[in-house]
Amino acid sequence: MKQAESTGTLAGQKAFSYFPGCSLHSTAREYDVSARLSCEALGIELKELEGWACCGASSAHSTNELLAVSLPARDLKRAGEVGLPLVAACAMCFSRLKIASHELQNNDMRKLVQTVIGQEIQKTARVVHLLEVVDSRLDAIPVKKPLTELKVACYYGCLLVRPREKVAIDDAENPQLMDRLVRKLGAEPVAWAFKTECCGAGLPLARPDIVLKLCHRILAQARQAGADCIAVACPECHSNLDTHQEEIRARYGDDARVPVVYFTQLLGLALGLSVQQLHLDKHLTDPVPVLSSKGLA
Amino acid sequence: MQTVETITPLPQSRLSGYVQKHSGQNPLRCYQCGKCNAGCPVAYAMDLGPRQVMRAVQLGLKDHVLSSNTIWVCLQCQVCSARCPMEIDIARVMESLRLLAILEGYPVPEKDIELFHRIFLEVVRRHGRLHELELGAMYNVRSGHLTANAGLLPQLLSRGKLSVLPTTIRDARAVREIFARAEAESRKAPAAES
Amino acid sequence: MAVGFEPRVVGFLCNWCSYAGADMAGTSRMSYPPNIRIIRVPCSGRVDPLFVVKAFQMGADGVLIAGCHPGDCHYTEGNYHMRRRFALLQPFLDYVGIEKERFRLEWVSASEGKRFTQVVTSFTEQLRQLGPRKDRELMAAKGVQRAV
Amino acid sequence: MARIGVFICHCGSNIAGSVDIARVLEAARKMPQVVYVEDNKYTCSDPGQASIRNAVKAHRLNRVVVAACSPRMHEKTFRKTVEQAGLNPFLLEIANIREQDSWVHSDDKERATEKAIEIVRLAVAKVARNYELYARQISLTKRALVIGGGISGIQAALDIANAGHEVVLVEREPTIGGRMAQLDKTFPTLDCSACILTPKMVELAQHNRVVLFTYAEVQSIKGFVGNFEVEVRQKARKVNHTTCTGCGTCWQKCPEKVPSEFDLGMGQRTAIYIPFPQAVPTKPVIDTEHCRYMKYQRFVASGEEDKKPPQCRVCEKLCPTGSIDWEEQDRVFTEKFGAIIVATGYQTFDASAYGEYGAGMYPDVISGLQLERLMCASGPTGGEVKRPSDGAHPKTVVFVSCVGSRDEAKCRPYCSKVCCMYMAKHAIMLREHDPEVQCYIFYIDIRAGGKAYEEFTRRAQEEYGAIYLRGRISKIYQEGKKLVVLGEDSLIGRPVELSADLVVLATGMEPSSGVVELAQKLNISYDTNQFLVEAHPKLRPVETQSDGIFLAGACVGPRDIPDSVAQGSAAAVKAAALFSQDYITTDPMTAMVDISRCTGCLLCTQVCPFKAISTQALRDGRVVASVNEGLCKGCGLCAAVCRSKAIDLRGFTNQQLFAEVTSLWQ
Repeated sequence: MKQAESTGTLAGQKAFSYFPGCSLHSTAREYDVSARLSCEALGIELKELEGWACCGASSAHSTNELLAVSLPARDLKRAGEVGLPLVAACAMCFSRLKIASHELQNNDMRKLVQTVIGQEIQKTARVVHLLEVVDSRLDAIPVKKPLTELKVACYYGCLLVRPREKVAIDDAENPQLMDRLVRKLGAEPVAWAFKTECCGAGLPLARPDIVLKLCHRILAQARQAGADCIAVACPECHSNLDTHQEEIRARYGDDARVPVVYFTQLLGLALGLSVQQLHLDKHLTDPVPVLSSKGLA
Repeated sequence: MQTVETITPLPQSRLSGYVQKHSGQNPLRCYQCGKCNAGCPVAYAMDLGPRQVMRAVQLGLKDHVLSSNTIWVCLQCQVCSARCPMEIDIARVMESLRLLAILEGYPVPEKDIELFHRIFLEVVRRHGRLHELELGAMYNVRSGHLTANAGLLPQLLSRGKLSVLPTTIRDARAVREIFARAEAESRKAPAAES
Repeated sequence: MAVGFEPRVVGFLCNWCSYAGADMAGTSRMSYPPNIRIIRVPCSGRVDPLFVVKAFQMGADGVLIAGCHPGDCHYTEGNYHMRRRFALLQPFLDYVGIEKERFRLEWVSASEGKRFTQVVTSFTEQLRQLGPRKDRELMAAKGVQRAV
Repeated sequence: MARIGVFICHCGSNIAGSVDIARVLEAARKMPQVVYVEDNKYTCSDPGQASIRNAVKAHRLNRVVVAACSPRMHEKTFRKTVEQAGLNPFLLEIANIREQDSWVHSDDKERATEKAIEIVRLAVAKVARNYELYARQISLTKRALVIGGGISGIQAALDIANAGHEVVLVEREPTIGGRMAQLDKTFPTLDCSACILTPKMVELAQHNRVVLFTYAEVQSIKGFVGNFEVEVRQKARKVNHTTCTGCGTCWQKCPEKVPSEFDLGMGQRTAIYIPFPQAVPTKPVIDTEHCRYMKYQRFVASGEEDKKPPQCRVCEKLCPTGSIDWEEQDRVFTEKFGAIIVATGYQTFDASAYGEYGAGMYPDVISGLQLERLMCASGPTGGEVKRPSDGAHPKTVVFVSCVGSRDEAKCRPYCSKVCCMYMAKHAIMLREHDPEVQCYIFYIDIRAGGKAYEEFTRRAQEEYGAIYLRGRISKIYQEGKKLVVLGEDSLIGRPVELSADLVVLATGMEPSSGVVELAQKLNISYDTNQFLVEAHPKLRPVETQSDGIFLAGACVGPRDIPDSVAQGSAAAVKAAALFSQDYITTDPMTAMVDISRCTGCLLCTQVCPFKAISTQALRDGRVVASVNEGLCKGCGLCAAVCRSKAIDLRGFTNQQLFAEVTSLWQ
């Protein structure tokens, strides 16, 4: 089995197949919108992969291994036919797609998956994360409005940095990709220790207690590090950290709020796009006041 | 989790054989340093920590492991695997154990988590993609937590973050077939006897 | 299998491990088939492929080379050299009609009298099963006296 | 023409019981070139040996075969016997008809006898092609080189010197003393490390048979046992150590401060410095990288005059003896030695490899060796334990064991052996410094095998209140002025979260940097962890496969002080034993080159494990192989690979071995 785009630098790649993932069409619409606008401004062409289906997320791989490979395999096959590298914005989709393409290297697994999806897989696409694509052209970002004085806690979560061999785009303990970007945009990335601590993943419905506890720790650490906001690259992390702040305040008795934004929104802001264009006014924990105080909104 | 009064260690058990075969990880490499437990963000909520799961696998205590809530609470955040000094992919072991528990029909101690996964996949099977409103509503009804996260609903709807109607992809039937065949094939998978 | 066939076996044993291992089998009064003729060499790595070929030419039904276990070589790496040489020589012999089962490389340490006994016994037994060398019979039929 | 005598031993009934001696005698008599046969009840007995001597003379024998027990038993005995009879000792072969015949085939006398005849035939075929071999006697230089001036090297050097031989010690740092000099106290006796070490350092420096080269490195090594030629590079100190009195004016006045290597960054030193007050020699070196005048000169040389720093030269101005020598350059000189002792020791693992522990990121996460410096009365804080971030006295101290030990993910699978003990020592010492300190020690297993070691770790817990928690730490992070430590108590089985003022990482041992390059120069082996490899892990623990090169201390593996000292002494005895001879007798069974057949492919040089084969150019310009008999150990690898059969092994020649093979089944 061939991988259509296994080598070649990302920096030279102009067009990508785009895998938004389910969340970016609903709860994380602002991620989708800001990603598309920022990429357009950077001259990156995103062509949404036609007919993509859900990657199965943690529910598939928690309960059925084969399904967890087969669902992304269908998407990988489609992307392979398009012939462009497949860029995912959601860290979960990225992780599942990347692990699936790894598993498909195994002949037995590939045969089994071909039976399940009822199609032969001739070639698949190289899977990359949007953060990697932006990082590949870091020096070429035309910053129009530097995010001066904005202190950002870059939060990477689990799925971009673990497991090391199959997925990781950066160091698992102290990654720097997003920090580099934020610095380039004129903001100050804060040093903090919870960049890759888990937010509770897909448990907000079934075990909200766990999610609240883990998010509380992360938010408290970001605040302590002096961050004005947290930047994320994953809709699940965003949803967990942003939507439950009121409950966290109630449960743990602290009153601070930490806005959580997508890195693409910060990127767009620095590229001169507006708060409204970037849907920065759609978060439950409103980032606009802090952005205004820095003259950025 | 089953309470164990006295244990009968079965070091050469089929359980550790299954784990090795299915996950590619040799549980006998673990020397119980405890770094996994120490770093696990949800160890506090588990009846067995990841270290104890590894130990139980070493000793072949199958019921003990497969009826624990650990394998369901595990977030697959991979911190344990990333930091293990013996380079054991512990998260992968957890996954293997959970799949074995499902396959062998062990009672699930974390019913809500299992229900969530089931509904999630039902929604995806139906539309080819997730529909979050449907997931939330079905979960609340079937779990009995009728008001869970309901307070967030107006805020999410007002911000246009929840679509009322699902998007169904054009060849959703193909996805449904993938589900059917994946389930059929998985049942053929060999289980660990003990 | 030929009735009453007693294979002729040549063993090249390294002085430090395997020759001492063979001595150990004697000291422990173990027993193995008397078919083997032992030639002492300082190191298994001393065994020139030509010695092996010569032994087969002289009518050996099997050749055993025994040396120190990997990592234990008295000369650090002689056994590794032999291992590589063996990997090349065995298929060559097979090619010229000497089945690969007739040529063995084994690791026997100075304390492994028991293991030496097992190796010699199993090798002799295997050669007995294989019977006389087909290549020699073939050559004899064609009137060739000495052949590999 | 060979005249071979065959002597067959009954060994009581050991051989005669299962071998028909008469038949063997009969068969031997008919073997080619055999002119005499006899049998003896016990050939190794005095009458048996006398019988051989008489037969050699009476029958003008020039080759002897003794068919008896294994050559590993009595080859030496019978070599001496034939030598007494006036023959070269190598004109003898043993036919092993006991261990490899009568004892293993006692159930089948017929076939045992047949085999005995064959074994004798092999020996006869071989001995006919034996020729006289002579052991060579090589003179030796009775002078030892010790590489590394830690406690192990110091001990080795002192012991050799006290045995009456000259010693040169080469140390790459500006002082001897090694890691032990950095320690405050030693376990389990809590002796002050400097108090027991510095007298030895001084004794060494003042010993009239010891020459000390500090700030020097071994550059190359040639030769073999008894005759090593070693190039030593003396790094430029920019201070004339002959005239310098070590008064200290320069290092007290030097304005340039840099983090001290000796204090592991816990304190500072000047650009002209001695590493610590009791350094030996107590004479400074100039750190040319940081010295202001040297920087100035570099700017001048680079032409960037406008950016140039001030000239300084304070040391030069104040030196009462005019010992500052800006012109001094590295100097390389060659010395001859008979033996080399490698005692290059260890360095501590760099904990920054653990991102989750934040070493290098959080100032209050330090290593065990850094804590030693903070506790040491002559250290940067005068022995007051102050944490690096704000100088506060830590009250809650957490220890993390196995940092860079027992960790395959960090390529350090081994146990470093000393960390359990030094953590217990630290816990005791910290309490003694300040009774309010509470120590928490996260361990995986307490490894306290050693005299009074287990008792010591018990004391740390029972008398000094150290709390031991079984489990490895997963993460450390800063929260305000505290460090939060996430661990587990695996005995209870619950996560543990502690808020600490200071975290000490018990970093493990790894071989000193540069040891691999040194091992390659010496042609000695190292293992996957880059520790040097002993000739035998149990029976030859301080020898290497290369004669005359010995090992001592932690360069072989994690060691504590008593073991390192014992090994230093052991290596010294090996060297002294070598020097007790007036010449070295080499084994004559070495490789030899027939230069008329050598094609110069030099495959032999590649396979030789001892680098014993070099090249020589002939007068006609051809380059051929040449064997150094001092280095050759007689493995015969070269002979087996030589395509033109130009290189051969004495004692196991191609001719001899072919003769053995062809003699079979005749």
